[in-house]
Amino acid sequence: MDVEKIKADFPILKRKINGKKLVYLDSAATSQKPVQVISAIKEYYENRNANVSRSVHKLGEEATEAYENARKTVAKLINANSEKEIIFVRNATEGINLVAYSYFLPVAQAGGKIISTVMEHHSNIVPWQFINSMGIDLKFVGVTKDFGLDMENLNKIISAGTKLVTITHASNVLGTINDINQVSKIAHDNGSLFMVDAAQSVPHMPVDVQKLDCDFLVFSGHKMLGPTGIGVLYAKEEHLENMKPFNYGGDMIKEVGLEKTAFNDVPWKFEAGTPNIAGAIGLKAAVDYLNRIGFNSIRKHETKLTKYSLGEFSKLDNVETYGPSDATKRGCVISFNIKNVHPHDAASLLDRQGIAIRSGHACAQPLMEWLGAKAVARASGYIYNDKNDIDALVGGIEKVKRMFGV
Amino acid sequence: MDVEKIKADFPILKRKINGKKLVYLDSAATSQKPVQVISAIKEYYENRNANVSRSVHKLGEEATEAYENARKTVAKLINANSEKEIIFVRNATEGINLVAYSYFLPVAQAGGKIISTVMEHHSNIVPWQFINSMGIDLKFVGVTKDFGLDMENLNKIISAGTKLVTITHASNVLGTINDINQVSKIAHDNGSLFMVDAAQSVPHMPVDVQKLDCDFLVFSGHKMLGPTGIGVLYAKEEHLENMKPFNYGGDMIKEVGLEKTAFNDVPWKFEAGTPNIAGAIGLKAAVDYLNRIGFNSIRKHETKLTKYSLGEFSKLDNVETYGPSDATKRGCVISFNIKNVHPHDAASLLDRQGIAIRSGHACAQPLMEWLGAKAVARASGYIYNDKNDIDALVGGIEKVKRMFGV
Amino acid sequence: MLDMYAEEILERYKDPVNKGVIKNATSEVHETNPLCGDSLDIYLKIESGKITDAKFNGFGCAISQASADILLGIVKGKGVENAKNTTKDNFLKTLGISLSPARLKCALLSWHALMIAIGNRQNGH
Amino acid sequence: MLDMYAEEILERYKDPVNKGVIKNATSEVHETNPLCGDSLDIYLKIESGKITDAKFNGFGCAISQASADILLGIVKGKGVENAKNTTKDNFLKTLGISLSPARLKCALLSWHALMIAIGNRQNGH
Ligand SMILES: Cc1ncc(COP(=O)(O)O)c(C=O)c1O
Ligand SMILES: Cc1ncc(COP(=O)(O)O)c(C=O)c1O
Repeated sequence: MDVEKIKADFPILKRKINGKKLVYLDSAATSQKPVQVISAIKEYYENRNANVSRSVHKLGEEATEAYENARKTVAKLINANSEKEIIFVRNATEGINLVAYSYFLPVAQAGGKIISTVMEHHSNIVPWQFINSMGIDLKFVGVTKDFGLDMENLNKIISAGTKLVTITHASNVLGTINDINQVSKIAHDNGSLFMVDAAQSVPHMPVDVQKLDCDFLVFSGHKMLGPTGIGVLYAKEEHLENMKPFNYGGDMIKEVGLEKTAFNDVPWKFEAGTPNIAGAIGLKAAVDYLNRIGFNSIRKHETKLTKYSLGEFSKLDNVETYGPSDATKRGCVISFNIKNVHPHDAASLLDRQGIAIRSGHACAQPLMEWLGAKAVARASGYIYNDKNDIDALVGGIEKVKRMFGV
Repeated sequence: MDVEKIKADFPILKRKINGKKLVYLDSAATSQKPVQVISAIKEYYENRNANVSRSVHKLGEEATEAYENARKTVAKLINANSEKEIIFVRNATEGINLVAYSYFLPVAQAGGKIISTVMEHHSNIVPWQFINSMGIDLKFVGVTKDFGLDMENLNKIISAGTKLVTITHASNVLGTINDINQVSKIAHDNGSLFMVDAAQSVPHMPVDVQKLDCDFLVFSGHKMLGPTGIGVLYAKEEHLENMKPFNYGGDMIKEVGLEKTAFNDVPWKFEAGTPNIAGAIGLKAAVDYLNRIGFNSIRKHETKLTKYSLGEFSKLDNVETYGPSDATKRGCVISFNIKNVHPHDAASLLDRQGIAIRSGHACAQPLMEWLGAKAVARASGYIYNDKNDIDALVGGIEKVKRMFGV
Repeated sequence: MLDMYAEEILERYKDPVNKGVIKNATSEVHETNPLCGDSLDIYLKIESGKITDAKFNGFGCAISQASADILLGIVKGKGVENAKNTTKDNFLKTLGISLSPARLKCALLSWHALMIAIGNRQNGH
Repeated sequence: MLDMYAEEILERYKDPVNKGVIKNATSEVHETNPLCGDSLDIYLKIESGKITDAKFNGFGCAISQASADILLGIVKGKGVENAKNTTKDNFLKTLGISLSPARLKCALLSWHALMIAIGNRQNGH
């Protein structure tokens, strides 16, 4: 993997921030976009833009083909059984809500249990609190001292009435990569469905829904070089067939009468109204780009970068990091705190040196509470980051420490 | 308004379709995009791309500012009281569903009545059938012989228990521009809320939510030069304050605990997860472009074009058109049928001449039934269309007629 | 490959030979095309395992009407088991029209209905 | 305009003079910043319409802590009605730090809390 060559594909990395060259270490929030993705969107609007599904004219046919090709590319990426199992949504969050509304809301009054974890992003907590308010129990699996899921706890909480176990594949705060297969087995052994929040895994490693043996899986295009406004819900076809629609309107119907309406086949049954066509096409270009590098290479590169980062961080006094110490068990997400320095101040001061990191609760307040941290600073790497970026970050942190006299 | 100059801004109009120069007359389905919009998206990804709302680094601040500026531009466009009244959604369809889920689903079991019309796009019918299945009555106002809403019928149907009257501002099949103020008055006089589907009006004429006196209004970016994947729900602030959230997750919260969550202020309460940032920025560029031309000029141009089209169509034997005959009372949408020629055949044969029109039920099957037409062919114009395009269409129709011996 | 609007297709559309209703049909199937709301009825009379009569009725474009007319011409007189061998690919080859993906649905509407009518449902979708 | 991290601000952050808890406070307000989950408590002792003591406590960045410290220094000893005149703009002018929109929220957290504490709620948000 030639990071120099990759960097050259990302126009934004040439930008200067506060007079310094941009060092972008906030890819867990959103990734940057290569020229190949930006051009694919541009090319679509310049040459093929039309509404999909309903036209017989050439532009319409080309747009429809491009949109459905994107679906095929995504299906292949995660090894779905068929492209019918791919629903285009706005983002991972909407994917989770779709499952909540279409599968669980109609059965919520019958009771049962949904199990999430303390490690989740708010997107995999708050929708379930809503379903919980409609009658299903909601329980959270705890986190172990070494930043993994507490499997004993899961085994204790789970019961015959459990309808769903939903966990993040990779934590956006700790980096922890959870043992999906183990959780999947426990869920299915107890007759529960199993859902994976793959927002932080699909961009960074090979993900195979059949190997993971999950019923539902979601991720966002914008975190994997794709445009904003496009995400993916994968669901086993049998579930999609049985689920109620989510949004209602054009395109998701077969026949509409004033009294009675027949819904369209999956996946279109779940895509009401004009979809984000350019978004899907941009996502396809992103997946093509990542495929050309190869997800095994990406994972290897990031593991190396994580290992290097953890080593460099461990040399810093008064800087605490959160997450597993073994780089092979985690993603390239380093959350940390400098003693007596608020993460916002750290982030602001690093920004002055051109280094972009996240600060705050990282959309994971329950995990923050568990960590005993009100907030964290978070640096996250991707294919366009290298050791130089980590060196810049570490140098920047040292400067912050000097300013605050830490 | 200099249509030649405008045409030059749209790269796709230089394209050849089947060897002929593209004549795009399907803007009611989706509009084409000027270079100014395409560039705004490109510029964002190349220079300012970051996640919004949660970052203190420069890119994040710039992205947030650009996203919120787009909201301000949209608020100004429709004369909302404040930008808090603007929710970014995927498309008009999602806007209607948001109101259905967040306002009406929680009160559906209490009964009452929702009134839609026979003239609606499926997007303003099917969501209400869903709410209807939860306990609220659903009634449809009919259409008069001169293709207007049957006000007598509305007055008969409406009653004290009516919770919502929801109608299209401009019909995507007939072109009819409904008398919104009259409907608004009837709705409010009966204690009902009032919603406008403005998908076919906001792109084409000045729309002022305060003058229309509506409680909710929706439209889509892609029909007004903007990107796919972005739409707008306008709602009076007091309604937004009282409504339940729609999608749950990141960004729409203030504080998340495992047991209890405090939701964010409006409008963010309704925007869960990473929004379509580039979509909003592209929409702003589109609105800026349209504002530069001026909505009064646009309306004038389209009225002239409609008048010309109706005149030309009236000269064609065995071609029936649907919609008001007075161009000042309708949009530039001409639905028609050639005797003994199926609209698909007409559209396919026109496509061979480079002319893109829609054919089928136009997502308005109940209206088709009322018209006694199984399907229609539909040509729709916008700022980049002129008399030459209409002449090409009419010439094309004559050719189709010859082929079919009509 | 024939053009979609070849003389042959247009003639079939204007003057179909198998259009109509069979009053005492043994098998009747209604199919719709969600793209356009077009619908088609297929009527078969099956006697001792043989398709002795076949008609279609309904509203549709030249492609769907002409291909229905051609399809029924092919299977009329055939044994039901034999008719089941009219696979999608075979039929399209016989039709010999060059079709875009959207119009493919039009051309196959009658074929779907026929497969259902002769009990070949898994092939029918 | 001062830099966000001017010596003066950092000193205030490291050595605040108005940080702490007032046990017998007459007014107590808790405010949070949704951006970061930071929170701040404001304690006031109001006697005969005068703010005789004012303290803040909580977790926050240098900007929010220093500005809280400065703000309470301004209003301590003032009459409540007089304190109400400390408008947002006045306060920001006094602070004199150049702030980005995101960090503006940090700087104003204590001001929002104070306005609520002295019953100037409509100004507080
Ligand atoms: C009147 C009307 N309402 C709603 C819609 C739905 O718009 P969208 O598909 O962008 O949600 C359309 C466009 O197809 C329309 O013409
Ligand atoms: C683990 C995880 N899940 C879900 C999300 C939500 O993604 P989005 O905001 O794109 O819906 C994120 C990203 O913020 C995440 O890191």
